[in-house]
Amino acid sequence: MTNEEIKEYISAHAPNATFEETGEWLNIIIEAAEWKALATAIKGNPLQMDFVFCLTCVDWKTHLTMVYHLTSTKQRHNIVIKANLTIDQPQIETVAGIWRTAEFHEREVFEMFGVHFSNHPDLRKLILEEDFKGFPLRKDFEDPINMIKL
Amino acid sequence: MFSLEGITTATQDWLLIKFNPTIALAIECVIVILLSISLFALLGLVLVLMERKVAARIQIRLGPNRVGPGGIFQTAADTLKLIMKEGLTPDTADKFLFNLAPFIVMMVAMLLLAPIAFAKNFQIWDINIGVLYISAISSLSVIGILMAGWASNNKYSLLGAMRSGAQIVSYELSAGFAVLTIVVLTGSLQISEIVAAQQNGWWLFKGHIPVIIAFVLYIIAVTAETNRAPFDLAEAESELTAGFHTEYSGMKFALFSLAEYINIFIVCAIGATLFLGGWMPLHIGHWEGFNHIMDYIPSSIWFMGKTFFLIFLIMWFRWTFPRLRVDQLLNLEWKYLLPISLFNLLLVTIIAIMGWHF
Amino acid sequence: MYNQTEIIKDTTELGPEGELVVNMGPQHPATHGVLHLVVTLNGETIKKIEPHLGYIHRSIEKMCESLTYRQFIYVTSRMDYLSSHINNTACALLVEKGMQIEVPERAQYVRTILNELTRIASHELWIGAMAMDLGAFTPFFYAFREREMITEIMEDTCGARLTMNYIVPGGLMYDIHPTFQNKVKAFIKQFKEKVVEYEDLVTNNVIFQSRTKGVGILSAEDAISFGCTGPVARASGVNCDIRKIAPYDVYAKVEFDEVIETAGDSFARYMVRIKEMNQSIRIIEQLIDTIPEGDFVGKTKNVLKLPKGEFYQRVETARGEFGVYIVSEGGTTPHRIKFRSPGFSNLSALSHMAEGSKIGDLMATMGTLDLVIPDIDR
Amino acid sequence: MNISAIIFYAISALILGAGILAVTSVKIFRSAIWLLFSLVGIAALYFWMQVEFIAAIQIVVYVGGIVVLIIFSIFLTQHSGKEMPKPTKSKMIFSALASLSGTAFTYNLISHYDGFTFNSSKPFNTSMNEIGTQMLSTTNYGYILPFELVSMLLLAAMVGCIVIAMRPSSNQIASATIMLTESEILNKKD
Repeated sequence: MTNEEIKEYISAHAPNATFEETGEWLNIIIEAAEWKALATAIKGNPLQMDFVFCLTCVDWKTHLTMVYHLTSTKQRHNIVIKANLTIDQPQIETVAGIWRTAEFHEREVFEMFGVHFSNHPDLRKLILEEDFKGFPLRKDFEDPINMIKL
Repeated sequence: MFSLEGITTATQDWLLIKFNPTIALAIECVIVILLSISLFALLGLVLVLMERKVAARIQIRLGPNRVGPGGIFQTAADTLKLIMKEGLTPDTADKFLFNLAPFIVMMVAMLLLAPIAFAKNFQIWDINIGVLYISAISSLSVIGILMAGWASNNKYSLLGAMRSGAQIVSYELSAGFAVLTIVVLTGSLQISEIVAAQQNGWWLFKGHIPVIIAFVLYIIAVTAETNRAPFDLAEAESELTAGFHTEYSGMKFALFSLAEYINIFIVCAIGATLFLGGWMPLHIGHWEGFNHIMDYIPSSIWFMGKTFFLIFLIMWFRWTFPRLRVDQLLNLEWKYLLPISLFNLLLVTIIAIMGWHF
Repeated sequence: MYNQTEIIKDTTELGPEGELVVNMGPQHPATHGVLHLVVTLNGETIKKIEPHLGYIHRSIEKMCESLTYRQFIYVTSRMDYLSSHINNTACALLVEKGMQIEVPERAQYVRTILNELTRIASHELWIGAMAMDLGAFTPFFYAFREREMITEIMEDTCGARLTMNYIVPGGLMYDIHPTFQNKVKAFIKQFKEKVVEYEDLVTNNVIFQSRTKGVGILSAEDAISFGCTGPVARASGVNCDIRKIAPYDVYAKVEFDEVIETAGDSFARYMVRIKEMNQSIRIIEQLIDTIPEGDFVGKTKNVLKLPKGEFYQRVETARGEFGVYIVSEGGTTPHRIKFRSPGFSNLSALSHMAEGSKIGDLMATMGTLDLVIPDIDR
Repeated sequence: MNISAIIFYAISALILGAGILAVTSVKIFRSAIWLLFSLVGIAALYFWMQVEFIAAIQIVVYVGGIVVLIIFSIFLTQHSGKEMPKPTKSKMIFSALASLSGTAFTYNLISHYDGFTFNSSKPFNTSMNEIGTQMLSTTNYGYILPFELVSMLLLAAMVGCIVIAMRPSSNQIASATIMLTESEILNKKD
């Protein structure tokens, strides 16, 4: 499937999506609210995006961006989906029910960036202690005791 | 010729001359106790070293080689370390039972030493129910393990104890049946008579196929009964860290591992007595010259040689096989070994009645 | 749900339905590191497994944000330390892709050979550790005998035995040792002889087979859904070898088969790794005599600056797909860096695979997942 | 008082002491262990009387079998280390009465045989052959009928066990094992 066809299909399911083709793979920037519906749509035919090989978040100081790298194990096309979130109340729908690997990755993003995944089955800290304060991978995180500045 | 029998009778005569019979008996008891304790200590050291050396050979390495020539004092040094170590007792443990358990296991192992014939006419107690005594007393050792597992108040220990209980209780059956085949052939439970019956050939050769089956069953069953790999589920270190002795340290731990090795020695000694003729030398038919040469080797050496051969066999198993799973372990006993041993016992009974053995 | 601190205290009492809650780890012989699994048991049967991570989390991603593009490669050796060379390759490839640096062919050949040697070394260690999990100690020493030859080759080549750090953006740090080719050939010869021993000792062992066959089954759909990669996914019949999908270095030039098994159980995962070692030998054999002469490092600037944008590089480590994702703002350090580690995704499938099986099966399943804890915790 | 009598009193003290501890202990697992010691003491008494076969059977059946079963059932049902509630007054009174009447009954039985004088003139015949023949003989004083009846009973119990334990758990296997061991040993002896 070519990028044009993918674009067409995604536009049909997420009208507000914008595209970016400068990088290696097709980047799709969507609204956070559209994500769950789009995820369900691209998982099935004809795109068959059944494999999330990377799920992470980027802190831009003004806003957060969720980044999903998806591929299809059957058709071998890769796409990158991005959704911008506000820094004060980052919230996005979980996709743990669609790709089960998202459950652990979302938990990691939750504790490292403070993104709240609504309807996540088990949204708890995975790596840090329960009572840890702050979100370590955010740019404004400071830990005067354990962090060494270069 | 040098003989242990002469020493014992001489000692007894001397004691009876010097003291009245009761005191002489008491002194004999003390001597026997001291001797068996020192035998224990020695066996522990030797067997642990042997295990490490055998393991090393199998695993293409050298094993202990720093303390003493060829590392022979390594286990002594280890024992010294264990004695110096603090014997921790967990806070929430049942302290009385926790501290009692290693001694129970140890005492059971000691009691088992009584009817073993170490050499010609050299036996602590030639009890007339010999092998029954052994199977009765050895069923006690599970109590010590259950006690240790429960009193530690640790879940790994408890799981280990449960496994060990199910395992020992199951495999006692096969071991018992294997022993019974020889009892049926000999017509006696007494160790000295069983050995005497092998004057003209070991049961392993005389009793042909059914005894060979029984021997294989016996080796498998006692490997399981002594909690050795591949049946070491009670202390499966990759699953239960150390099973029933997870919480033990220092000398209390050492007692458990010492008891394990003593138990191996005892089951192998019994195996050697039942199937390989105990202290009887190897005799072949009418080769008078050969038999005569064999007779020159002291009986204690024959006994020890056979026992250590079986011990080596069991060690070889440990360093070759992966561990079984708990349900596979019970399946093996209940679905395979037990029916085979029942059938085998019937076969032996027929052979014994018809006199088909040599 | 249980609170983490509560769980550690609560080791004496039974759960609400009479089930045992056992803390497997952080110190446990079978977790091979500081992995903490909270296992809920019903007798011997596993009801639930909950991993607790972070005991050696060093926040490498945060550290990398203040390291330059030359420096950050060395940190990645400390993640999956058994595939350190492959991790380094991934980072170098990403920088080379971003800055369009030409890599000399000689460097590419050597990288590929070393990648495959690393893979074999990792699988060798895995065989030993896995057999140990199942209670057999001896294969460990047999496996380490061959692994030792590889680590010696590595030591000659780059001075280190575990964390290689041999790769710089643009090629290699030094040229290969003069004895490199001979030693690798000697290793291939020895390995081909000795792999028969593993087959005798482990593969054909009845107890080993009964412990692993039909244990910890992972279907192809689940493998994809859980994001499993590497031998774990290939044992379930998923084509996911990055060396085939998106070839890097000289993988496109060599002939090798992607090893696929379909059973999806622990034994299949074991067989995949054994066969993969043979494929790695095949790759090395094709390359070792044809290493081209020339430079070992391409022309690069002293200060590397990645252009503004996002870059992603996937490689196939011994454990599966390793990904580096860099968001650059054009400076000397990355704005955000993300390492997609194979172990993290593979671990997430553990609970699904082991539920309903016995404790002994958990060891077989966990052993064949080949978890390296620093790789999971990063 | 000769050494034999001293040993007898020592063993009796062990049996009684362990027995009292078994009923007074507040920890159920400890009770089982004290019971075990008491039973081992009885086996020791048999050894003292030189009836080794009975002693060995005592250990196999009671110590190796019954107590292990009891311990297993404690493992499977009780919470670790919990203390049992103190028994009520009425319970204590009834148990005291029961043990008193038991003592009186036993005393009554023993007192028929010229008080408590120990008569060693009648030695036991404890050879294995004798026991085996007696057990399986059909003539006077032969025990073939009760022996076979007991075997049937044990077989029925075992079948019952297996039927109940359609999903076999280890303790039921254990109980079946023990029963089987006993019956087989008795059957095959001699």
